[in-house]
Amino acid sequence: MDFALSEEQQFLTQTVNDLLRDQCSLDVVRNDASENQTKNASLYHALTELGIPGTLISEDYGGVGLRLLDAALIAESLGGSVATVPFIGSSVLAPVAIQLAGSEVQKDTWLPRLASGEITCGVALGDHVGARDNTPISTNGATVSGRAMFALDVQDADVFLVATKNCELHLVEAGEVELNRLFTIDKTRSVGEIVFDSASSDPLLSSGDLKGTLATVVDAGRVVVAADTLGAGQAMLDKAVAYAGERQQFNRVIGSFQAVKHMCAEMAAELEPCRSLVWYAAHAFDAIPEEARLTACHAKAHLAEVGRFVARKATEVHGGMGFTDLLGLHYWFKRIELNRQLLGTPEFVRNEAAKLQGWI
Amino acid sequence: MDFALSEEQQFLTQTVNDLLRDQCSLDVVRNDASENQTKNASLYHALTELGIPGTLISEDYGGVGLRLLDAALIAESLGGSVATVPFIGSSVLAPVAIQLAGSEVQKDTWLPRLASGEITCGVALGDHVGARDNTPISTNGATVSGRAMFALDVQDADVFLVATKNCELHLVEAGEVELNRLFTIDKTRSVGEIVFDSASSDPLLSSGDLKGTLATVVDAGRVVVAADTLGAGQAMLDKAVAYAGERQQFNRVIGSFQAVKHMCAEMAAELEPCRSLVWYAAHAFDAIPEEARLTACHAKAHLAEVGRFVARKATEVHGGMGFTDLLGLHYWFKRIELNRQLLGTPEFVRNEAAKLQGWI
Amino acid sequence: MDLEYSAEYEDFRSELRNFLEEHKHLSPGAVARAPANRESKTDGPNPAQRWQQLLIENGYAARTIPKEYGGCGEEPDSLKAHIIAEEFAKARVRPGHSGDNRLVPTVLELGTEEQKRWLVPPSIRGEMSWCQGYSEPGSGSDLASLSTRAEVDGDDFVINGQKIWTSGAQHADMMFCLVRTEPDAPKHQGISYLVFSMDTPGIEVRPLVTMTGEATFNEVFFTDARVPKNQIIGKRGEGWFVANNTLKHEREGLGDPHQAENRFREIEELMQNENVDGEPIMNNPAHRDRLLQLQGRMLAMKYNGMRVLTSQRKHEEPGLPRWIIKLQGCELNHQMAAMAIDSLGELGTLYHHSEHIRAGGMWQQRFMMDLGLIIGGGTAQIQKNMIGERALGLPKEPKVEVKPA
Amino acid sequence: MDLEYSAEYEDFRSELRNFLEEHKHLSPGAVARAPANRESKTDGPNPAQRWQQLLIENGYAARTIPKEYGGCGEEPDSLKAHIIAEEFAKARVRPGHSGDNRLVPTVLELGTEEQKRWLVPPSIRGEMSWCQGYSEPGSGSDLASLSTRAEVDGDDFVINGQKIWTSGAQHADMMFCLVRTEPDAPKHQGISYLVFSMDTPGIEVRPLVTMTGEATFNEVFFTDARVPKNQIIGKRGEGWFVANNTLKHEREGLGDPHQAENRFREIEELMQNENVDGEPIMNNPAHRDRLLQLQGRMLAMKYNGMRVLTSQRKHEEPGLPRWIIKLQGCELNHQMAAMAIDSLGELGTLYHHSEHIRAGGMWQQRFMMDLGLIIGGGTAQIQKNMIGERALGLPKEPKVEVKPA
Repeated sequence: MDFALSEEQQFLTQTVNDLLRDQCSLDVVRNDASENQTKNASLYHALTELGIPGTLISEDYGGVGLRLLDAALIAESLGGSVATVPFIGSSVLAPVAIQLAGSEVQKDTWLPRLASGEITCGVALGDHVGARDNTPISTNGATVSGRAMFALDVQDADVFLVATKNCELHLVEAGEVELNRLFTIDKTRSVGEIVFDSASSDPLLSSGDLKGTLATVVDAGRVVVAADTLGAGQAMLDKAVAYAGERQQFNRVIGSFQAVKHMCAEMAAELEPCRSLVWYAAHAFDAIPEEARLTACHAKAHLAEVGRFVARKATEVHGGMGFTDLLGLHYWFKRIELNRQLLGTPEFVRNEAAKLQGWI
Repeated sequence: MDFALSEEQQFLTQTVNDLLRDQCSLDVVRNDASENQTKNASLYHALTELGIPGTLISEDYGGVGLRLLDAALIAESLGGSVATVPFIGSSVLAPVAIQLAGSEVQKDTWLPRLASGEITCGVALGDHVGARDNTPISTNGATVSGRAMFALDVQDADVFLVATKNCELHLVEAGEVELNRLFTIDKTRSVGEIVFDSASSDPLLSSGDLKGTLATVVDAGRVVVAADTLGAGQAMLDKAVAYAGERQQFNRVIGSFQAVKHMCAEMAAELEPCRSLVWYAAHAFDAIPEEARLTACHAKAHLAEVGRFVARKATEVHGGMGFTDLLGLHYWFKRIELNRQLLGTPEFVRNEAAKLQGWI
Repeated sequence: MDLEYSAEYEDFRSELRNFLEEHKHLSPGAVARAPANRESKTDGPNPAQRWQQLLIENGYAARTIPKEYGGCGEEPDSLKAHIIAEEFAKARVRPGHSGDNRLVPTVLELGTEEQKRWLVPPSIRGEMSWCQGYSEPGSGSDLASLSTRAEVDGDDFVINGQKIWTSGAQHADMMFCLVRTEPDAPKHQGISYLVFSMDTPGIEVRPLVTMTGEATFNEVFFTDARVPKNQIIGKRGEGWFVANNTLKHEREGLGDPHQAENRFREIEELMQNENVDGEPIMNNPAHRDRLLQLQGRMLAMKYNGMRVLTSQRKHEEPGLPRWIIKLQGCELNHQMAAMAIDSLGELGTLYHHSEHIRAGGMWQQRFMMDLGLIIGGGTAQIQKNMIGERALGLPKEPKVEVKPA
Repeated sequence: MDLEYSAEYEDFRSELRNFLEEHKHLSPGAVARAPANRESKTDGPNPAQRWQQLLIENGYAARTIPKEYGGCGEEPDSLKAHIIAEEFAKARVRPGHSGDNRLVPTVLELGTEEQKRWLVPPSIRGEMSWCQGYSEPGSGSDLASLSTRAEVDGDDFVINGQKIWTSGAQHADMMFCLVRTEPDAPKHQGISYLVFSMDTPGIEVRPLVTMTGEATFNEVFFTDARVPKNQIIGKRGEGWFVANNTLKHEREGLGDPHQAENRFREIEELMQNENVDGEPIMNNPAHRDRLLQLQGRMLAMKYNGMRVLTSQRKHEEPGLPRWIIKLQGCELNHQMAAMAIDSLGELGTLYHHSEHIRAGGMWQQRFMMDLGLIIGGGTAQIQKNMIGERALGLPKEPKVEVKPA
């Protein structure tokens, strides 16, 4: 019984954090944001050198062969630095899907290039996480048609993984689709609308347990999005505590006022158990299949709620400075707000959790 | 445009409050509670002298002929003193129903005796406000059968007003029914289960707009329950502010600590707009029929939520003393908690509000 | 309790409606009041100024400003003021103003006769626009600790320091400003209230971008900016008390209950029109219950606003119902924006040009702007202090001795 | 990350299961631990004491208490402790104890050899039960301001004053108690920690009824109660530091995550079985969404508990995950009780004998009791101070000078 990170995991986190501290300062984020750059080439290259894109890819295909908990730790670090690189789509959803559903040929074709960072993959699951303006994605043999909203990691993607309305999974090369980038509040991540018009595809999975496979892919994504929010929330809390310990008003450090101190305490009290929830959900994905789906739903939904609470309170602790662009606090705020809605809103995901438990 | 209480209304409130301060001290309430007494004879007599039971009864039938806003003000005062007397059932629901639906003979028979305080009336609307363990109430001509839960003002009631499953209204004399008192957390009010077994009735309304009439009766009750919560909540807030201004810890009056001060401020900020909501809902019942039902629902539901918040925070401000029986704070706490569930829980009532607005 | 308007007010309202019907084509755009352009001053009255003049002539702007200073000289009548606000909003016509709702009442109450004649008439005519120089980077909640200094040199004050959160500074003709003139006095007694032209040499305005991505505020830097000594309102060292007068007028504007009701209606419509998986959001009972909870809060605040209005009309101090408006009103607006965003789901995160964007990203903009309002003009924490201390009578925090900076 | 138990622990668990299977019939009732009855002391070991003795002999109670004081003398192993708690709860068998989880560790750490031999063995055997004399009517959150005095007279301390919130005082054999022995010292340095029999003349116990209607607490009055001077733990004036040791042990017990999970399951069942208008409450989507939100919180707290357990096992300071347990755990329990009450609607308000009452009114009782727990043992406000100051490192409030009372 050891509910804690291993030494290797602590080292991984430390390594990624060190790299991000060097190469993903607020100035870098700010500059990328001003240029609508969501795939910072040098940062992505540095992460690639560490093997980050191959975290979840088996060593047989050139990856590092780690588990979802490790990916969640990386996502936490990336969220903590509001890093402008692809990850959730290209390094989590796509590798999980290809390894679960792909043929040997498909694994050989795609995984080594994803692991090395040579290519990135956008991922479009819009039909399955609360469809909005989407046109349902349909297939006709090895072609795909339809319109997918809020595909992830689309900027400069070389290939797209798309889930069809009936839960098939297809890989479509970038040249086959029309990509419209979507500009959200969060300038650090890339989402887009992908238009498939009889696009030729490499069908990953078109028979067998289509629904179950897709659901597992979504589970992985939800845990990792939750981890990203955890990291961003922790960063906001840390900044709020630091600011409260420095800023003076009325001849006192504001953190000595109960109003401010208690806001910090409430943030910490809400956020700290979330860390355990994310760990557990990730570990369940890796090792306790019967609990994986429910804990993924709860991690996604609960982090969405706590994330919003922390983002708001941390901004309040900073007073007017939190509202300006000067400290850049809003990058974290907006990342948390985007995460809330990705891969199923909290309301949507809780409803799934109700179904899973047979309550409806 | 004058959204305020008239001088007469201010005088009414003052008069009732003065009487309650004299005759409904905490000791009186405590004593009544220990004896399961929910109809304090001398207090009820004194209120009768003021004409309180006849508030809503036309002067033609010996009442005072006031409006629902006046009844709401009285309920607010009664809630503020956790008064152990019948009101919502016997002096609001019953008079409203009889005046809306009764024949001249029925009005002549019942209203003067209700107005004078000679008799009181228990009211059973259980089938229409979220039926629980009820057996539906059915009729066969002038007899009533079934089991009604959570009838109001049942102790020593001389007659019962009951709504049948199909929205008929019947008056049944006490001798015709079996009454099982229900002992809730709130020892200041009387609720009970009434068993009708082919009980002879005086049918008040058995044709025409049955549903509409019943709904209007319920509206009146909801506004008045909300007003009772408002009064109880205000009393708890006042006590919390007074305690925070006296109690010392760490060489300071605790109200000078932001943690305590802000709890008081939050209570006040939540509760104060409720006063306007109750006033408006009562006035809408009296004068703006097209807004009456929706505002009654919102008054009931919103006061339930704010009431619980205030009850809890006011208890917290009192620290351990709030948790003991010594200050008797819990009488208000429990009155608010009972009110929350009466005549439709907040969730149930909001759902009605959704239907009213055509949202479902 | 009488929610009808008496004949006098019904007449007033219908006259106003007729006026608006007849003249609204002269109104310079229905959108938010565009700031007067300082460059165009020499070209005679611009359309906005002509519109303001027409409103004053008809008694719909600067109503209570005395005639000798260019206003209508009417008795204060909060009900008429309310009707004016309501009807202009309904007609979507740009309302008039009273010069500046912070500066003008302050000058009228505390300025010299000369200052009134100098400042009030052009402000009312829209020829002299204002910005407020109060907050500083080091002085937010603790405004009285401000450190921008004004030292006397000959006939002038010489100002050095920095202000922040100065909305409209890039367009304003004038600033009213708090400066420290007696650095050795206790902090509340060392402040003076100056007015001066934004063209004064030594003033630099830099836009301040906020989390919404817009530069609605500015920083203003002073380097030896010289202001004649007679441009002080009130006496030296009394600026804090002059400023409190200004703050009082500003605070009332926030958390307007009609704004909340309009916003609620927009969300209701949104939830009826937006679909998830082909179902209108309104069919989702969890979302619907949340909307209903917000409706209850919104109605309570709306009626609370009517109660405040009635008090004002009777020249009574509204007390608690007014003290809570900013805290509760801003929070309600923020919560409503959150509800709209959540109803929109992923689409609710769109913020820049897209064919899928709803209402141009307005809900996100409001969500953030409301958080700014929760913080600005007295943070929620300061509001709670005020409610606790001034409305409920709880004691202040014990004072902490000033430590040397 | 490895949630499996190693063979050693699996063996330990199955031995324990076997033990329980074999001996549970000897357990004195499955309900909460009944207080030892002071009257029955002379009649030899009662069933509870015999059960405790059996548990000690088998290593399932008083595990880490040294053998010379009557315990098992095992190394601390929080995982085994956890397994014991889990298996006893699962089997619904009354668990053993370690004398008193506040007093015994304190005596072992800070008492004299003589005191250890006097107090620990009978406490462990269940022959000496304890109550805590800390809080006073005037000293709640500010415990160190306590004013119950103990003056030296010959070989005794003579105690005068009043304690409150003394749970179990009516049944306990002994009290550990904070008294002021040096009235002129600074408040934290004038306190001593005494232990004495509740039979001491001059002690009066009065039950204290709470909002639940039950008298779970007492007031204890001291009038010239004499306690021998050698019944002090630690030195004179060091009682505050001795007491902090006790408080540390008490705090851990609150907000047990398993309790929250069990409560959650009860509500789930309730919502599936209770009907409104003939429909199970679980079919009401607004209620269901609320239940799901609580489930998310509950799971987060459950896993947080596992994290704390792991830290303890590794003899690491758990830090924030432990600091927040009381605040979040009590609040979660309170919210779950509220959810149950609201699901029950009107029926949820029943509190006394009725054929319609559900679970004997337990949910209301818990709802109120949880509020008491939110307040007691360090109010939520004090908890937030501690989290802010000790876990996050924010500065304390500036000290206010003592004014003469």
